[in-house]
Amino acid sequence: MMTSKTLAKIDPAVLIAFGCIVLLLGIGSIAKPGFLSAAYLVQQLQTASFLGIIASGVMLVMLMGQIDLSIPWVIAMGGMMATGAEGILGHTLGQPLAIPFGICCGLLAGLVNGVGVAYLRAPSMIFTLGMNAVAQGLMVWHTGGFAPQDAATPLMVALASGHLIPDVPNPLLIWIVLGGVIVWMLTRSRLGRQIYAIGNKERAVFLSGVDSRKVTVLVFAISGACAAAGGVLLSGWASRSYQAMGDPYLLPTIAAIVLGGTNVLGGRGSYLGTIAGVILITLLQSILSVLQPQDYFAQLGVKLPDDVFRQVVFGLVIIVMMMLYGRERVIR
Amino acid sequence: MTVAQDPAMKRPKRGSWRYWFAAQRGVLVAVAIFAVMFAVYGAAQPIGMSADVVNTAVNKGALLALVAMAQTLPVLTGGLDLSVGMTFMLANCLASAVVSGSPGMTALGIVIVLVAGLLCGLVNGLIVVYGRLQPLIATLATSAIYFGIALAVRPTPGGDINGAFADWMTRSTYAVPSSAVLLLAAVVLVWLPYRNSVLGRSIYAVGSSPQAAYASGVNIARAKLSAYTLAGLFAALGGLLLTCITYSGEARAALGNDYTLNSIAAVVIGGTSLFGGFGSAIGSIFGAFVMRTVGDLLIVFNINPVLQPLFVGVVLLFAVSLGSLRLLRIRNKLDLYR
Amino acid sequence: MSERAPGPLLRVEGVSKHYGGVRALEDVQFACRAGSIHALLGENGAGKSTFIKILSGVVQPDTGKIELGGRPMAFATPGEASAAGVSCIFQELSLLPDLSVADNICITAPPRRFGLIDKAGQRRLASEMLARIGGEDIHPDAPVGELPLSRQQMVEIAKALARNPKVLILDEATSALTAGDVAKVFALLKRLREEGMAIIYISHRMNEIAELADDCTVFRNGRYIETFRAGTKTDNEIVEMMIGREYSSAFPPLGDTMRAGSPALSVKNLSWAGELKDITLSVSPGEVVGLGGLDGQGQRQFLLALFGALIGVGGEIEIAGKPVKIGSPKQAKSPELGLALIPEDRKNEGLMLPMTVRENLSFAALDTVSRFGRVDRAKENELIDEIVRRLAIKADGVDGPVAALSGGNQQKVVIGKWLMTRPRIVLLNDPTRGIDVGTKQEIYQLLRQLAAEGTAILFYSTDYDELIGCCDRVAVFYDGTITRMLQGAELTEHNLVGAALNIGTPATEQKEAAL
Amino acid sequence: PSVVKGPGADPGCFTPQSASTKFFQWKAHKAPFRIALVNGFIANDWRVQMIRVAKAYVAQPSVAKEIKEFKVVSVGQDIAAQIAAANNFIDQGFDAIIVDANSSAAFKGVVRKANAKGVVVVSFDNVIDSPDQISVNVNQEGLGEMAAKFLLKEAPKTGDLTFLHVRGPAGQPVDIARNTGFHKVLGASGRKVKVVDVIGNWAPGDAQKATADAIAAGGVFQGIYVQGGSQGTAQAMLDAGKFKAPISGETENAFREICDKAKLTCQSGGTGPAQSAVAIKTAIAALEGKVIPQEIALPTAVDYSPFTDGKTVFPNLPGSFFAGNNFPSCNIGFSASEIAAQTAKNN
Ligand SMILES: Nc1ncnc2c1ncn2[C@@H]1O[C@H](COP(=O)(O)OP(=O)(O)OP(=O)(O)O)[C@@H](O)[C@H]1O
Ligand SMILES: Nc1ncnc2c1ncn2[C@@H]1O[C@H](COP(=O)(O)OP(=O)(O)OP(=O)(O)O)[C@@H](O)[C@H]1O
Ligand SMILES: [Mg+2]
Ligand SMILES: [Mg+2]
Repeated sequence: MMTSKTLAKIDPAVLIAFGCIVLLLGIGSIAKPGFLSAAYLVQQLQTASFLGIIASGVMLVMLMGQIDLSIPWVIAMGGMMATGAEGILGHTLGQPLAIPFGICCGLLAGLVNGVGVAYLRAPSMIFTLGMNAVAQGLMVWHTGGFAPQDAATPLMVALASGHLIPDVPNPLLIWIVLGGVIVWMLTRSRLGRQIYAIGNKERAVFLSGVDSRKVTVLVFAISGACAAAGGVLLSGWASRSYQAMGDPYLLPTIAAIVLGGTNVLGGRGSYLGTIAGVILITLLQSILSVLQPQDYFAQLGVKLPDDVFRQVVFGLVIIVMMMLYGRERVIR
Repeated sequence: MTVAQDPAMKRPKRGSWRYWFAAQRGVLVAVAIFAVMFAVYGAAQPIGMSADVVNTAVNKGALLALVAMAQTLPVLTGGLDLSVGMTFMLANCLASAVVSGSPGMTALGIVIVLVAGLLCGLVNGLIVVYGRLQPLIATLATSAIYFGIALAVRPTPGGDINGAFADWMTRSTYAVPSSAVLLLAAVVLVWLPYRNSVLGRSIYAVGSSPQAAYASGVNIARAKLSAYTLAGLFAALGGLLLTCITYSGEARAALGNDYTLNSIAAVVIGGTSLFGGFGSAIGSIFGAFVMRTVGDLLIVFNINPVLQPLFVGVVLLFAVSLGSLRLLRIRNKLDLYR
Repeated sequence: MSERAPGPLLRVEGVSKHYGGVRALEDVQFACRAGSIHALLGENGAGKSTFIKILSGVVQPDTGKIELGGRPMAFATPGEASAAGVSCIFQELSLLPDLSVADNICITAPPRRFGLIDKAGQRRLASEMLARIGGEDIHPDAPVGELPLSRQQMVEIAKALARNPKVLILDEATSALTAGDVAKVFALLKRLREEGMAIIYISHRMNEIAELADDCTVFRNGRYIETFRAGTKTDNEIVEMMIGREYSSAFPPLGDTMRAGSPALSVKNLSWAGELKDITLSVSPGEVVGLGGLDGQGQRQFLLALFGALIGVGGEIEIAGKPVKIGSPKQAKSPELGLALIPEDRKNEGLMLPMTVRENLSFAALDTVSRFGRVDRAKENELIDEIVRRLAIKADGVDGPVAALSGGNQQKVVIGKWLMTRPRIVLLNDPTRGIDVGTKQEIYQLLRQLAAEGTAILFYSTDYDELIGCCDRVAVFYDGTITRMLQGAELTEHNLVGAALNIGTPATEQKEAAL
Repeated sequence: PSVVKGPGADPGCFTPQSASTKFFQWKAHKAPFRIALVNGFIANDWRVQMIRVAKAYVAQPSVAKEIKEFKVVSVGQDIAAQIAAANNFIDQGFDAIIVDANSSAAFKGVVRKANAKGVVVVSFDNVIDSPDQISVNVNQEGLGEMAAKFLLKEAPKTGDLTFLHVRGPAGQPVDIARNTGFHKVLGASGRKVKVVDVIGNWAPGDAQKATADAIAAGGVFQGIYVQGGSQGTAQAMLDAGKFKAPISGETENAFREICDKAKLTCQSGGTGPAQSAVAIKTAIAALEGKVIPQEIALPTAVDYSPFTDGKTVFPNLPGSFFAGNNFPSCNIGFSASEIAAQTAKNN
């Protein structure tokens, strides 16, 4: 049972998840020597932090038993608005306010999601899907209509690929800080209790005189802001923002959170698990891309597109890992 | 003891319309939205509602409709199937390889495709039921696998299908599109019998309350297995129709995911509850047509290309929010927190 | 009383069941004859539900054997059990809210045509079953989820009967029923007994046992204590056998009612959506006012209206003399108003079952135990300890899931959660449903205590005895309004039933009674 | 259309793909024409720019007078929707349909229907593989060969080589064609070259991630061929800071800027989104009854670092801007600023 005691006694599922990480690294290092190099691990942690920051918000949403499918284009929105801020706010404001502006746009999108889910009582799974389409529409309009500037500001670049502490990429620092805040929020704060409670029985929450709808809106807003922040960092990393930059993040985000032991129906899950899930997914994707699996099969005379093996192995590994620790109780 | 001798027995009640409407409200709303949209489309269409226009629209809509029907079943059990899109695509790739040649071979090919679909669904079901994984992650994983297989079957777009069969599936006779007939058949021959069988009802039971269903002696495993397997079949039907429309097969991840996500939207617009236990595949069909008609509106209202995605998004959000009108009737706030 | 059946129809021996560390049942034996009603008695957590869950195949015993009609049985699933003729009415209802009444009643073996469900036949069968148990008012096409709890329980009974069982088990099946329904059900049970059915009956209501049972078996802490013929022991003896300690009369003495000063809560012409019709009522501090009447006459809606859960409530509400508008539970629990509502359905409205006892207890009072959104653990702990002590909540530590508590203790948690907000007006919605005598008594005492401390209490119950036992006044509801106010000497079962059925009370005295 | 003898009209612009390419002639429709551009997915920078150019081109006076109605519709990823849209335009009696296909194989039916009604079908970018319509081809295989030649030229002359190939979405004909061309040349070179494939999906982010991983995992490459999202790959190589290999990439403005800034040896080749203009020009020519080759080979614009400001790289324009919008032979030339400016007011 994942509740406020999460950190006190770590759930075995999370431990197994971390075990899987070690296992993956082991396999990787056997297959390819360069694998356990510090360079590679740091590299993985850096890319993991982008996913981690995005997943942080979505995880809160899933704890409430909701889901946020709007992240792909909210990510893009965050990035493109931050880089385009100059064009929109003018040079004097645009330069310094680029990052806050980008994040605020995401926050706004999240806010609309929240209102739709909490006050219009629309199912989050589809309302956020609609929001995703709207965000996409806005971004296409933005690029198509205004030939916007898409270069990241120096600050964004620094945040995304600089090193405040030697050898520790800044995104990782940001993720650590954000993670710390969220862990505190989930375990020590009133909001955290209310999030878990809503995920368990919103009806009881309402009758306990807690305005669950405000909490819902707030959490969706946080999710939007996290996604946008991820977008800002991503465009800082590529030193550019671009259309569809968020598309590769939807499914990995959900997979990471669920692999981390968060219950899709809400009410149960720990941030520690999400961290594990994020690292798992990142490693898995990277290993599958680096380890050229097709070569092995080619030796066996099976000549097929590389992606065949990447996809199949990806799917199988997820199933196996979930079998190890992600099983639900039998109904009795 | 037989009930017949019971003194307290009175003559049985008739089914009352009130409850029928309550049960069908989701479907009816979807039908209404669709009717309005399609009327607008027809009116704005320069050449009016010619048989060709209708046929084109139905062919397009039928694909998503079938995938949405597939999505409906797992959703009714309180689950979700993120692999319907990829199953749909796998069937498409497979069909482009095996559904050709003599009528006999073609028929055999069709059977192969449908069986493949059933298998995909069955695998999902087995993982969910006996692997006891949350459907969302289980099907997320299998969708990756099915895409991989589809890619293996069809590394590059192409392939072919029995032309006569394909034409016959996509033509419209006496202004009745064959694809519409296919949908009707899927409903009358598969959905309705299933829904009115003990097995079909048991998926509603499971979705409504797993514990209660178990305590009532409902076979939960069989219910879920049947739901996911049948979903595979519907998705494969869709893939088959797609092959008839495109005369080819293609494995493109974006396409599969597009269909998966849209199918969920269609199911919801069709009035099925994502918590399970309430809804119908028929609603999903209209939900799908609503989704697709939005695209048609783009064409008839000459909308600025860079504004088109925004238009689609806004209409979708609007359609979703329509459901909130029911809030106006609510007097007891507890009804909000089911 | 029919002595036809020679040997026992159902015999159980040496059955044990453990849940992890928890011992649910330890080497219990049991036997019941065809054509008899066998009462199973015990505290909350005594093992009754577990026992019948074993009989009906929901859980499998660790050890022990079950014989039905002399043949050994082992039920892997409820399906098998009901096929073998054992069907059960579960305490936690086993109904499917989204399905129609008819679907529920015929869930496993509906009448068929061409292999498909025969809707008409099913509807007919359902109506017959409902008619037999006196639930004609229930429409077979209605979704079960929309029925009030009492109707649902009737459906549950019909559902069990539809399987023509040899052995019928009722686990607290009447806990939510109204006096009227109970009478009908009892008549039916007696008829079934005559027809030779073996009936196992679990209830916490002594009077029901006395009326129905031929034999009684008592469990305590998962152990078999004793089986005896009904009527050979007094209630107190039985209760002591159950709780294993000295036991005195059920209801604590009433406090000195009707304190001076302005009423804590007064309602004028309150009405809502045609279901509540100008209700006028006032409660003084320290007074316990019961809400009586048949089930579903608007009592629940009345409490919800006071708690701000209903939209479009008309009329005036005054709290401590000040007129107020109560827009939401959040507002209702605010210190200015100081209301608390103990809801009827603890599993869905009272608790977050998977969360810990701690989190549930402090949830309503989080604002008071947290500063700047941070939960003050120290403060929280001391408040929780106080409550746990005061309510004697039995749980190993407050950091286990509340789901692991017995229903009785779960109920205490719900009450404790609201006491932590230090309410001045407490609204209770049938709080003792499915609670054993021991726990009930503790709750009565608590109510009197609160009253003594000056809390105003509105107390809705489906159990007339407890209305009579611990209320100063009882407002009887009929068709959404208060038709009579009973107090003092006129507060008798006879009057309650009379008023509930709204017979023989001239309109004049209603009004002044209400004021 | 009737198959006729070559040579076709304006061979400078409408260059036959090969000697064996057949020629088409439609009976002239009467101007002005109704033309529809049926696009699939729009939400990426290349497509957005492609559509801008199309509108810009149609807005040019000389072209405008030829055209009564020009409709653009983007239907998203769904292939059936694109087919439906095309059919719809045919039913509405448009004279020509221009398609950037979601799926190259899927339009057999559409083409058949169009030809039955004498409607001209022109496909470009992701072309329709059907011999009964006009394909405006970028020589994708040629691009792959070009990349291989460049990398071989720039790589060390001796010893074994390892190249990194950042590929496009799996199963896309363009990706496969380029890959074939790439390996054809490498195979013929006689050098021992190991090629590491990673998937970059033609998107900067994916390309960057894939490249970063490949390098971080100990990969050392003497040359990199990135099909799209080139700036991402270049960025990743610079961030890693292990080596500076020559890169052959697409024509993204950002890529060229990075190459100059970091003094990389770069080849930047491809065919800009302006090919939509060529497609329109082709359609018009066909509608006028001119003789047109069935497969038209577009010239591929290639530039090498260092790039020249304002001509081959445009610091004041978005990095997502695709250079190489000039087809002099078709006297189609869009100065980058034209495109930006034009669309700003147009949309
Ligand atoms: N799901 C469970 N998990 C663990 N232990 C359980 C579970 N259900 C019951 N128990 C154990 O079995 C004991 C008896 O439970 P049971 O429900 O039979 O009590 P009961 O006699 O039905 O009480 P009540 O009169 O309130 O219904 C409990 O004290 C508990 O320790
Ligand atoms: N999930 C669980 N884990 C551990 N123990 C449990 C669990 N569920 C129930 N119990 C045990 O079951 C006992 C109560 O069983 P049950 O849930 O039937 O309630 P109950 O005793 O029947 O009370 P009531 O009649 O009020 O529902 C409790 O003492 C509790 O220890
Ligand atoms: Mg019990
Ligand atoms: Mg119980």
